[in-house]
Amino acid sequence: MSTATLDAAPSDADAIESFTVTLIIRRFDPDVDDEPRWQDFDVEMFATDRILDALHKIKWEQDGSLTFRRSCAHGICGSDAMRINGRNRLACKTLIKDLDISKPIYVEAIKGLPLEKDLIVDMEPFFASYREVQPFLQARTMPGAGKERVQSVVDRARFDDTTKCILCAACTSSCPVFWTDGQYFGPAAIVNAHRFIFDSRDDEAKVRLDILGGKDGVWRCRTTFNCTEACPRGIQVTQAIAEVKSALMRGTA
Amino acid sequence: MTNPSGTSASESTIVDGVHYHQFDIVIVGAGGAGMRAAIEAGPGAKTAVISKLYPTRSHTGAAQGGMAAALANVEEDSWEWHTFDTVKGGDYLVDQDAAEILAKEAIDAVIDLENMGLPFNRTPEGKIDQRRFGGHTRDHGKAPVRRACYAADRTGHMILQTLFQNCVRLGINFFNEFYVLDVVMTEVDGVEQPSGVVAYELSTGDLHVFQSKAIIFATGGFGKIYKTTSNAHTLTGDGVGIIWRKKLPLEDMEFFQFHPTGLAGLGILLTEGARGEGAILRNASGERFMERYAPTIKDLAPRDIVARCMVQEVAEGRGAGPHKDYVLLDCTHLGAEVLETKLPDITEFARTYLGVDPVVEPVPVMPTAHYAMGGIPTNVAAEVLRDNTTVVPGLYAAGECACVSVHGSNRLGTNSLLDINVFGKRAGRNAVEYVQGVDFTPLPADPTKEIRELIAQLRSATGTERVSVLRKELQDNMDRNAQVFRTDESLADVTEIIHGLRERYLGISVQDKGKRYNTDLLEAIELGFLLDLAEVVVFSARNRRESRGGHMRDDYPKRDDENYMKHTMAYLSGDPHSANPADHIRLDWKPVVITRYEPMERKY
Amino acid sequence: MSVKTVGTPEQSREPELSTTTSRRPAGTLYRGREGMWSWVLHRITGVAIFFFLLVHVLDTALVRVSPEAYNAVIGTYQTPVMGLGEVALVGAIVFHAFNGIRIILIDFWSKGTVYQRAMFYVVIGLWVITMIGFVPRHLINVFSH
Amino acid sequence: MTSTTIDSPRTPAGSAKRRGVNWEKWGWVYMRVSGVVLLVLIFGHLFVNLMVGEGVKAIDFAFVGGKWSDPFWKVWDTLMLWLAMIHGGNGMRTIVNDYARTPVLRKVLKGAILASVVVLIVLGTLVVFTFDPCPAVSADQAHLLPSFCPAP
Ligand SMILES: Cc1cc2nc3c(=O)[nH]c(=O)nc-3n(C[C@H](O)[C@H](O)[C@H](O)COP(=O)(O)OP(=O)(O)OC[C@H]3O[C@@H](n4cnc5c(N)ncnc54)[C@H](O)[C@@H]3O)c2cc1C
Ligand code: HEM
Ligand code: SF4
Ligand code: F3S
Ligand code: FES
Repeated sequence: MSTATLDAAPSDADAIESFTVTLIIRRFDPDVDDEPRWQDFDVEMFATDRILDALHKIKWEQDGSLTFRRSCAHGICGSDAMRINGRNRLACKTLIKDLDISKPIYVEAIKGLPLEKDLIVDMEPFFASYREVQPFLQARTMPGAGKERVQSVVDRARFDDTTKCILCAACTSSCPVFWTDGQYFGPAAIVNAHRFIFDSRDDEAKVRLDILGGKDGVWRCRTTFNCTEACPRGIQVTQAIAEVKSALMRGTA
Repeated sequence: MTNPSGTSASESTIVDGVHYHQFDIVIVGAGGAGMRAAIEAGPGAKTAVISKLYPTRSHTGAAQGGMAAALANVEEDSWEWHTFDTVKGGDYLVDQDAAEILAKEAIDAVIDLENMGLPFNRTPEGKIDQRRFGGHTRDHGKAPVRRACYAADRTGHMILQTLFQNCVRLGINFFNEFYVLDVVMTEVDGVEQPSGVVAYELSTGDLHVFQSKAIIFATGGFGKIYKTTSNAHTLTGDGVGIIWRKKLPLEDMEFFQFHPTGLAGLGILLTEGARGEGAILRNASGERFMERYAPTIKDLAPRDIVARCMVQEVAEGRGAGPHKDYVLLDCTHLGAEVLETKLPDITEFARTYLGVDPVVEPVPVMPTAHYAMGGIPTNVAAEVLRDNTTVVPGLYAAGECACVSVHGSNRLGTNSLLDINVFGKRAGRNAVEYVQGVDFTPLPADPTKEIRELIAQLRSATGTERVSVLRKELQDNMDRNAQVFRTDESLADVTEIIHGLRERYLGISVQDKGKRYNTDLLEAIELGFLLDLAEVVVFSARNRRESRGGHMRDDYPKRDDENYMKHTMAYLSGDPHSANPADHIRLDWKPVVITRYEPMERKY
Repeated sequence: MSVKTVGTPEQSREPELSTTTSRRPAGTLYRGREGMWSWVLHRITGVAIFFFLLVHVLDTALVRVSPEAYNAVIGTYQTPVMGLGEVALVGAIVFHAFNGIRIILIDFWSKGTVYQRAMFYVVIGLWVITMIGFVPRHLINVFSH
Repeated sequence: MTSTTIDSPRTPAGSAKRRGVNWEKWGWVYMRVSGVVLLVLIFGHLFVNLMVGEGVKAIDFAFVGGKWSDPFWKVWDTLMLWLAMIHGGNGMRTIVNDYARTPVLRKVLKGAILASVVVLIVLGTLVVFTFDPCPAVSADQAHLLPSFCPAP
């Protein structure tokens, strides 16, 4: 009675087929390597396993020095954005069954941010851009003490999409413009500015628009849509950028 | 790079390779509780927030369903009812003075968040919308009430983001990817007093000492003692473990909550908000079995009850699936519209991880280890207790790592997001007040000695045991023996296993010998905390020979108020490696604070 | 603007070009979709047209030198090799022009971002049609004497 | 009052608030407006020059002279010249901004683009407007001129 726990995925556990999957991981340890190198690993996986499970298996069973970030394991903390088979994704949201395992799976760090070790990059430049767009509510008036601000359902829906961002950087590090010199604010910062520019409770849209209207702001976006395709939260990133551009053109949100 | 994410630089000195910093207040943990405290503390005192994760990676972001507050925006409600529900939900082991504070200050806590910018869902009049949640009722149990304020099914995400945004606004000093491994105690007039913390910087492997007047622990839970859990890989109970090793007590550790609706086999959570919106649990034959167990509020009964009923259904052969080992959460009648707008994330989880579309099919679910009711005992001012009444001056705890106790033996859904906001705020505010009147406690001669030795020993160890193997054995056995149902026998089994694992732990080695980003090393340290805490959980559970809330003893199925209407207090009292836990864990009791509601039988 | 750092050397500056040749130890080629590839083409064609335009203005300016000089240069445009070059040039201009309209629609039409992928295939379709109209006719002109 | 009456943010990134014309924005708008007009102009140009009659084979001094004796084509070609050079020049500037690594290289390349655009616009405009379809040429070249030129 006390053991009614599940040991495997619910469907036919005994009959589940496992596969040998080859992962080719781009490793880099700055203390040892001059430049990154690719290393192969074979792991036994189930179709419903995630790439994160594969990385864990490698770390836990083969090579403890393999280094990557992770926490929640279900796509809400934004720790494990990486380039898997040439595309930015979250390792914990990429299932083996959705990849072609007849070929090796290439896993490497996201690009455009300084590589620190294996799959870990320095996120600081990314968060610096985020901080620069003033990602916090700025309202000039206060509601009465102990009262909420009123916001209509429609006004609330206006910026719903961009509130989903988990700051994983999959978008920014997939953007060819960001790769060029790392100076572009990048889609994630714009998404987080959008979240406030279009919030009816906020009064400082103008300030953020001024920031994003500058040299390294939205005008650098070349609508390549890599960000939108990469976003694990399904945010319509390019659409949000377009809305910021059009707000800038009209001079108001 | 001493201040990787902060906005104002902080100075530090380096002595013998160890960095020394000085802050009035140090907050350990940047989840909801930690950042809520920081928002309170930052403007009033020189504050640092130290977190092993980037703040937005904290597991508060995983919370889905909502945050309770009797706003009465959509129907009549009052904080008294909320207090009662909390007390009853916790099977009367709740300290009622604390529960009253929780329910009363809930309203301000929600308004605070809204004012800070949190995008709550709105009613047609533009007010904060509210939904139903398990165990929250009108008029002392008459019918479910809409009390949970929510933002779709990503309330925790929005809370975490909003708090972080406001920390950015305030220019809070963050030390991200710094693992706090120890709290430094200095003896002042014969009493141990905290004087700082020791942290390990992940990116460099350097040690840092943060000298401070006040320390707030907000390190979250320790669900990783279990295998099937809704908790993140990083929820290894470091904070609770540190306090334990300092020979300070832990309270009510036997009470762990199992959330009814984890994705079967995976443990990923599907919010109770789904049932709040009308989803129904069914067994293999399609029967709405909760009608049998809790006729009044059915699927919206508190979690301990629902989880138990589910396990019982499965045990009695009414489980669904090829192995009859799960039940089904049926959302199909809610319609695509409700699922996509109010429950979009969980809809996606089911699709992504099980390949099941909740719009057309019921989703396989089973209980998953979810929330630690127990933890570091504090009073309502969030001050850490040394025994049943004495506070440790300057030491605070809030959030899931703390035990106030507002959750008693079973937390109500949405009360934890509330807890972190109410008591996070209290911790921050009280710490500011405290530091204004005191000087820094001097650091001892070599504050990093123990940690340096621990790390050096792990790095050079040549044992053959692997961290991952031990951890897996621990988690499997905890699931098997100390989950929803426990017996003396199962707990005795797992006690022995844990002892064995603790011995083998001495023979582990880590493969990564480097200094930079050595997550291998940290996983080893985290396992040490998990083993310590699992032992306390099991030992406390074995000692409570009754069933109450989240603690269900098959061999003692009844609640026993006569003998056990009291909190467990566990103390580390001897050599932690002695084979019999009784030789190094001392258990004591602490009375429950009862103000208005006399314990009654818990019926829904 | 404060603390933005420039990336490390190993990050690809122009990944679609620099990483195609070797898969190791450089990173893999980013597998962007229609949006990315249309941009790569748009950029390449834009540059190509610009350089052609520089030359084209200069050669046309020869009309101010003398009819003979102009005709001599323009004559080279009529050789078969240059004829093929003109096909490439027109191909580039036509793609750049149609894709330019696609970009403009993405920017200004509220549904633009939703249909960007479909519009890319429309661009390709229109490009093919235009080239079918142009190439045979032009090559006949070039190769007939 | 709740704790949310916290002080206003660190200095509102005032530095980003440069008054005056926002060149990035107008550059962006210009690319789109000129693009649409250029589509018409260039397709017209290509059609007349490459598709009508014998196409590229028909182009010679006389053909050009014939076109530019008509003010309509003068305006057409001049407009095309200006719009395309500025469009292309601005596009090239974007690309240089993206890829040029050092500030010096950036300056040099952008200077070169600006110079070539200015020179070619001036040159091209002068050519179109000072063009004489019937220049004085030696008799043996007279057949190169448009047919409407008076015989020398
Ligand atoms: C899936 C899920 C859904 C939930 N849904 C709800 C809900 O709908 N309503 C509700 O009320 N509650 C819910 N809960 C419970 C609630 O979310 C958590 O209890 C609460 O968020 C805990 O917050 P916290 O701030 O205490 O800890 P966390 O958010 O877990 O933060 C812990 C912090 O401590 C840091 N830390 C840990 N160890 C160290 C160390 N050694 N050194 C430095 N830093 C360290 C971490 O980096 C992190 O920043 C849910 C929980 C889960 C798992
Ligand atoms: C035929 C009609 C044309 C149209 C509709 C058009 C449209 C556009 C548009 C909309 C852009 C902006 C792209 C962006 O912001 O992402 C652009 C960029 C560019 N165009 Fe054109 N254009 C045309 C002709 C030309 C010509 C004649 C030239 C060369 C002189 C040219 C060279 C460029 C260059 C170099 C870029 C920059 C590309 C980049 O930044 O990636 N274009 N064009
Ligand atoms: S917009 Fe999407 S991809 Fe970008 S950081 Fe946010 S969640 Fe990640
Ligand atoms: S990938 Fe980059 S170019 Fe624009 S559409 Fe996205 S920001
Ligand atoms: S581990 Fe949290 S997003 Fe993947």
